[in-house]
Amino acid sequence: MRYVYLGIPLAPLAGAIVAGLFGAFWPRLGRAACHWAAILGVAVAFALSLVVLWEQTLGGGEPWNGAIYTWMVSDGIRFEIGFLVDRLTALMVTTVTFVSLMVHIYTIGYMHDDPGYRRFFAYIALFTFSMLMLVMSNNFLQLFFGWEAVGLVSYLLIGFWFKRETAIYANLKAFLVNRVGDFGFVLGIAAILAYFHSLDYADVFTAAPMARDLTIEVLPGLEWPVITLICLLLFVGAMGKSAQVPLHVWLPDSMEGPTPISALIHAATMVTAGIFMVARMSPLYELSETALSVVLVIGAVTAFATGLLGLVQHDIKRVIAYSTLSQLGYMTVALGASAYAAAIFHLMTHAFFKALLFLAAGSVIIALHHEQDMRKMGGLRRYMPVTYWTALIGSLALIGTPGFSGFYSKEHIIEAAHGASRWGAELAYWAVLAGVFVTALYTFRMFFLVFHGRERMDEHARAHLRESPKVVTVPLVLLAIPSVAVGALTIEPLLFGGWFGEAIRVAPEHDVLAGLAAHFHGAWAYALHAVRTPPFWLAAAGVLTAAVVYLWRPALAGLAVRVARPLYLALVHKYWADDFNEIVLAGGARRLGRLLWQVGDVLVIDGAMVNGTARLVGMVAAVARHVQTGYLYHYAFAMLIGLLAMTSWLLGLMR
Amino acid sequence: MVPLSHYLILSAVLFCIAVAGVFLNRKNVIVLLMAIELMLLAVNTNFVAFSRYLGDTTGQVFVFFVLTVAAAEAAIGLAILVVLFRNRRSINVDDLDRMKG
Amino acid sequence: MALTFQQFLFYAFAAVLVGAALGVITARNPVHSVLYLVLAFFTSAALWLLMEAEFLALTLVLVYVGAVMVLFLFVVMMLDIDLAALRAGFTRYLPLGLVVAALIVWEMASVLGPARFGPGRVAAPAPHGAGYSNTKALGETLYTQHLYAFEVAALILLVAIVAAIALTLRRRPDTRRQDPARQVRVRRRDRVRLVRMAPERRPAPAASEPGGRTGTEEA
Amino acid sequence: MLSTLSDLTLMAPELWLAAMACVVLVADVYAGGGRGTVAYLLAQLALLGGMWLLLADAVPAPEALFGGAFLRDPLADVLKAAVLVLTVAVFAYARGYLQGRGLDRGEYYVLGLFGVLGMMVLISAGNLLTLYLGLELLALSLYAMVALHRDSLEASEAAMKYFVLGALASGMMLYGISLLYGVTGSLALDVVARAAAADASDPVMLLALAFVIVGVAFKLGAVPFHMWIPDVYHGAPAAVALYVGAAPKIAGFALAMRLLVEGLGGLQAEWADMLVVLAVLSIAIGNVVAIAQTNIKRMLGYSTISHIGFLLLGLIAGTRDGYGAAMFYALTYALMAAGAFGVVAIMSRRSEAELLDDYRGLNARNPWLAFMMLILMFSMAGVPPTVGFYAKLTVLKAVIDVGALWLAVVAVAFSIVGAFYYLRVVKLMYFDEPPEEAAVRAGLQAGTVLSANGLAVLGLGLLPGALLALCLQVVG
Repeated sequence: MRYVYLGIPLAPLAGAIVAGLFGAFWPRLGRAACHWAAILGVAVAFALSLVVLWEQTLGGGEPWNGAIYTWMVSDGIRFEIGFLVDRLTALMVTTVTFVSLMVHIYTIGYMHDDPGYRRFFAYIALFTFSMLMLVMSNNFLQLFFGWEAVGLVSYLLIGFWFKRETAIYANLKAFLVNRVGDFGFVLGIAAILAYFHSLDYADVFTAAPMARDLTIEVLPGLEWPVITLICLLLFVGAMGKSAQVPLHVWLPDSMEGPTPISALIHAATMVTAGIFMVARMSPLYELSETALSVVLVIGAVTAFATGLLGLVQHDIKRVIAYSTLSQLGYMTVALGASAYAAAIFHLMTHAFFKALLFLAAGSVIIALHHEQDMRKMGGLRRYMPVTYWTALIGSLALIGTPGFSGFYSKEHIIEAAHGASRWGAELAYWAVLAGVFVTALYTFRMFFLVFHGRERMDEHARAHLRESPKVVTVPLVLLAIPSVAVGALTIEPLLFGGWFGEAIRVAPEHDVLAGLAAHFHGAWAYALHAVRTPPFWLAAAGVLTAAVVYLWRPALAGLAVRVARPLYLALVHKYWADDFNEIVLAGGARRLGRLLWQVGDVLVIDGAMVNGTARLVGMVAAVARHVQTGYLYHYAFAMLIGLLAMTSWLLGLMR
Repeated sequence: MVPLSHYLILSAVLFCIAVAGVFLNRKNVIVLLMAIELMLLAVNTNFVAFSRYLGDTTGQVFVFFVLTVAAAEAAIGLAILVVLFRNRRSINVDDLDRMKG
Repeated sequence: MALTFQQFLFYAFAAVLVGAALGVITARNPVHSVLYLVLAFFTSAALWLLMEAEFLALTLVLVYVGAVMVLFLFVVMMLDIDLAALRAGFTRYLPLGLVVAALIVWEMASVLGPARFGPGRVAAPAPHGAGYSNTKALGETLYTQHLYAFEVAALILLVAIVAAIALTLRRRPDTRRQDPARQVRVRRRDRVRLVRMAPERRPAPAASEPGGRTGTEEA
Repeated sequence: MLSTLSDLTLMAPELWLAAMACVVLVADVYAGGGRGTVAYLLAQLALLGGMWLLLADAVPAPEALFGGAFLRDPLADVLKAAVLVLTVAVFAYARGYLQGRGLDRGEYYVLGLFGVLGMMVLISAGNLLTLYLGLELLALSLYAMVALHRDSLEASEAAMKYFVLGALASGMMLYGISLLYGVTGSLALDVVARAAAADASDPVMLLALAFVIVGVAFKLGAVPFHMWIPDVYHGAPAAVALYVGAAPKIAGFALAMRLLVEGLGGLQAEWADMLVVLAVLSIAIGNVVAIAQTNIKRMLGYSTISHIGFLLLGLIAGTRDGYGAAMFYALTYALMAAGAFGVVAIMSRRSEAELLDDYRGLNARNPWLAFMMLILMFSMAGVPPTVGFYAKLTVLKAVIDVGALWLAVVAVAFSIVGAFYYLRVVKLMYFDEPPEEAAVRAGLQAGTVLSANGLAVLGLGLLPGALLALCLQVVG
C-alpha cells in the first residue's frame, strides 16, 4: 500500500512537471499533450485514492502511519516525509482528487483560448500535489510544506493574468494576508517543537495530555497553558488560510483568478485546509477550552457577517466567494463546538456543491464572454438548460434544502452549536441560525438575477448565447450528483458511527454529536422532520424574500437600500475592513517602516555596518592579497613557518 | 657502534639544509629540484637507520619505493623545467611572479 | 674514549655529507651543485653500507648517481643558462632563514637525540652473518608482501614517462626521420621502373675523330 | 597475503582502469590521428566501466588484500564512486575547451586516468607505503597536467610552483612517516593506530604528527599550506584547473581520514588543536582575499581554501557526526567546484574567459548556463535550499555539538563576508550589460552534464538525508 500512498501525490506532480517543464522548454509539445499529462496524473491520483478509501472503509485496513524519507536528523529530532493514512485522510484525498479532476476537465473548455494554457495546467496539477502532501502528512514539517506550497500556487494563480492591474493587487493582498496567518502557524509549530521535541503527529498527540498543566508566561505576569497558546497560534494560521474574520479580506479579491481556480482552490480545497488542520489537531484542541471558544466565536462572526456582504455584490463570482466565507465560518463553528466530524462532513459536501456553483458561474461567464456583472444577465434559463439545472441543484444544496447534501451537514452544525455548552456557544447558535436566512437570500438573489427575469445583456451578447460545450457541462453534471446525494448516503457513518476512529478525538464531555445521535433515525426521516425545525422556515423565508425582491417587485430592493442606508453602506464598504487595513495597518506600518529605515537602515546599518564593513573588508582584502607575493620562496617559507609553529606547539614549547 | 640518534640527527640536519635550500634560493630553479632530492635522501637515511635498528626490512623496502618515486619526480620536474625555460628563456626563481595576489 | 673504526667512518662521511649538502644549495654554478649532490649521494651510500643496507647503497650509486644525476647534469648543460644572472642572492634573508632552520633542527634533534634514541635506549643490532644477503631479504618481501606497492610504483614510472614525453617532445615539421613501417612495406615497383626501349642506333662515329670515346660501351 | 586469484576481483576497478589507461595511451598513438576523440571516448568508457565494476559488488564490510596494503571498505567504495562520477563530468566539460586550444590529445585523458587511479590507491590505502604511492601517483599526474599547455607562460610557471611546493610537502610528510615507522616498527595503519592510542604523549609521535599534517594540509590546501592553490588554479588551463579542483579534494579527505582519523586517531585531541588554527585561518583568508580578485579562477581558488576550512571543522569535531559531515562537505563541495569550473571551461572555449568581467550579462547570452552558475554560486555561498547551505549546517552542527561554539560563530561570520563575492558573480551575470552579444553555446554533452550537476546541487539541497545518512554510515 505504501506505493499506492506515494503514488497519490506523485502522479499529479509528474503531470505538473510534464506540463510545466516540457511545455516551457519544448514548445512543440502540444496543448493537448499538456492537458492530457495533467489530467492523467490527477486521474491516477483519484483512482488510487478510491483504492485507499476502499481499503480504509470496506477493506477493513488499519490506519497507516510511516515515514517515506528521512530528510534530516537534528538533535534527535527527525525531519521526515511521511504519510498518515486513516479515514480522515482517505476522505480528504478522495474529495480533493475528485474535485480537482472535474476542474481539470472543465479547464479544457474554460481556458481554451488562453495563451497561458500549458502554464495553467502545470499550476493546477502542482496545486493538487501540494494539497495532497498537506492532507496526507504525518508531521508538522510536511504539513507546513504543503501549507506554503498551496499558498504559493494560489498566489501564482490569483495573479495568473498578470497583465491585469487588479490581479496583481489581489495576489499581493492574498500573499500578505496569508503571511500574517503563516506567522502564527510557524510560531505554533515552533512551540510544538520546543515543548514536545518532535514534529510527528503521533508523538505530539501522545505527549499532549501530559503537557496539559504546563504554562508559559506570555506577557510578564500573564501565564497561559502551553496547549492553549499552541492551539491559538495554529488557529491563526487556519484563519489566514481559511479566510476567517479578520483575515478574510483576501478571499473575495482572489476571484481575479480564472474561475476553475476559484472553484478548486478558493472554494473546494485550499481554503478548507485550515478546517482540516484543526480537525486533524483535535487531540490538541480538545485539551483547551479557551482555544475552542475562540474558534467558535470567530467562526460565528465569519458565518454571519460575511454572508450579509454577499447580499450587495454585483459580481457573480464575488457573491459565491462571500458565500464560501460564510460556509467556512459554519465549519469553524462546528470545530469550535467540538463537532469535528460535522465540520469535515460539511467540508466535503461544500466542496461538491460550491465547486459546482463556481463552475456553473464559470459556464455563465463563458457564455457571456467574460461578463461577470449580474446586472447584465438575466433570463439565461432559456439558453443554458444544463447550467441552469445544475446551478439550481447547487443553490438548493447550499441553502440546505432537506434531502440535499448541504442540508445534512449544515443542520448538524446548527444543532451542534445549539448543543455545545462552552462559552460563546449561545452566540454561535444564533449567528448560524440567522445565517441560514441570509444564505438563502443571497443565493437565490443571485440565482434569480442570473437565470430568471428580464434579459439585461446587450444584443450582441444575446445573439451569441448558447449552452457551454461538453467539457464544461459534463463536470457540472458529475458534480451535481454528489451535491444531491452524498449527504444522505454518508451522514450516518460519518457523524454517528464513530467512523473516523482515532483520527478525530473528542473528549466525552464535549461530544455534542453523541447527544444528537439519539434523535437521528435515518437520513430520510431526518429530512421529513426538518419541516418542523426553524432552519427550514428560515431558508424558505430567504428564498421567498429573494423571489419577491428580485423577481416580482424589483422596486423593493431600492426601497430596502434607502430604509437601511447605514447597514447598506457598511455592507458595500465591506465593514470598512479594507480601508482600515489600508489606512491604519498598512499606512502605520509604512510610516513606522520609513522611520526605522531612516534611522536604522540608512544611518546605522547601511552607513556604519554594511557599507562600513564592506569597505573595511575590501581594504583588508586588498592588503591581505599581497601576502600571496607570487614568489616561490615566500610560499615555501610560509609552509616552513607553519611546520615550525606546529612542532613547537605539539612539543609543548609554546604551551 | 654508532647509536641510532646519530643517524637521526644527521638526517635531521640534512633535511633542514634541504628545506633551507628551497626557500633561501632565489635564483635557480634547478637547485630547488636538487634540494628536494636532498630532502628525500634525508628521509631515506632515516628509514634505513630505523630499519637497521628495528631489525626489520620494511623500512628498506620503503626506501626502494622512495627512490623510484624520486626518480619519477625528477623526470617530471626536469620536464617542467625544460618547458618553463623554453617559454621564458630563464630559470630564475625571481622571474616566476606573473601570478600573485 | 677512543673512536672505533665504524664511528670514525660515520663521522667522516657525515661531515662530508653535510658539507656536500651545503655546497648543493650555495654553489653559484648549477653544474657544481649537481656535482656536490653526487658527492652527497656517494657519502650517503657509504653510510648506508655502514648500516648493512648493501642493496640500497648500490642502487643509490648505480641508479641515482648513474641515471638521475646524469639527467640533471644533462638538463643543466642543455639549457644554456646565463650564469651571470644566477648570482646567489640570499644574503638579505639569510639570517632569518638560518634562524628558522636552526630552530627546526634544534627541535628535531631534541626529540630524536640520545635521550630517546641514544646508545643506552636502543639496543645496537647484531651484525648480520656472512651468509646473509640483503638483496635476497629485500627481494623476498618486495615481490610478495609489497607486490601491490611494486605495481603502483610501476604505474608511477609510466606516468613519469608519459609526462616527460608529453611535456618536452616537439614534433618539428622539418625533422627528417625514418619510418620503418614504410621502409618495410615498400615494393619493388615503388622504387624501380623498368622501361622497355628500342635500342637506339647511333650514327657511325665521324672519321674526323679517330680514337674518340665510344660512349655507349663505357656508360 | 594473496591466497587465490579470485581475491583480485576486490580490486577489479583499479585493474580495469590501469589497463584502460594503457589502452588509451596506445590507441591515441595509432588511432588518434592527432585528435582526441578516440582517447576521450575510451577514457569515459574506462571511468564508466570502473564505476560499474565498483558498484557491481560493493562490499558490505571491510576487506583487505596484500596483507592489508589494499583496503576495500564502504568508505572507500563511496569515495571512489564519487571520484569516478566527478571525473566523468570533468572530462565532459574539458573536451570542448581542449579542442579549442589544440590540447585535445590523449595525454590529458591518460594523465587524468592515472590521476584517478592514484586517488583510488590513496582511498584504498591500508598502510603508509600505499598511501604515499597513491598520493604521488596523483600528484605527479597533476603536475604534468598543469604544464600540459606548453606554450602558456602562466601554465608552466604554475606547474613549477606546484611541483616544488608539492614535492616539499610530500618530503615533509614522508619524514613524518619515517618517524612513525621508527616509533611503531610497522607501516600498517592499524598498528600505528594502536601505538598512537597507547601513548599519546610520545614526543616522537607528536613530531611525526606535525610533519604528517603538513602533507594533509597541503593536499587539501589549508592555510598556510595553501599558497599553491590560487596560482595553480589561475595558471593552469581551465580544463586542468577543473580537474584539480574537483575530485582531488575527495582524495584529500580520504588522506585525512586514513592518516589522521584511522592511523592517528589516538592523537585526535592534538591534531584537532592544529586543525582549529588551520581551519580558522583558511576560512578567514580564503573568504577575505577572494573579494579582491578579478580573475574568476583565482577567486574560485580562494573559495576552495575557505571551503577546506569548513571541511576541517568536521574533522575537528572528532565525532562520527563530524566525520560524516566532513565527508558530506567534501563530496558536495567537489560537486559544486566541478560545476563552477565546468562553467568556466564552457565559457572559455573560444577565448579565455577568466576575468569576472567576462561573465557580465551572461543571462542574456545563455540563460540556462547563467542559471546553473547561479545555483552553484548560491550553493558555494551557502544559500538555502542548495546543498552548500546544508553542508555548512551539518559541519557547524557537529562543531557546536562538541562545544566549540566560538568556532562556528567565526566560521559563519566569515562565510557571510564570503557570500559577497559569490553574489557579485550573480549580479554580474544578471544585472550587467554583456560585453558582447554572441550567444554562448554549451553543446549537448557538456550542457547535459552541467544541467545534471546543477540540478544535483539543488536536489541534494532539498533532499540531503540519504547522502548524509550514507556518509554517516560509512565513516562509522
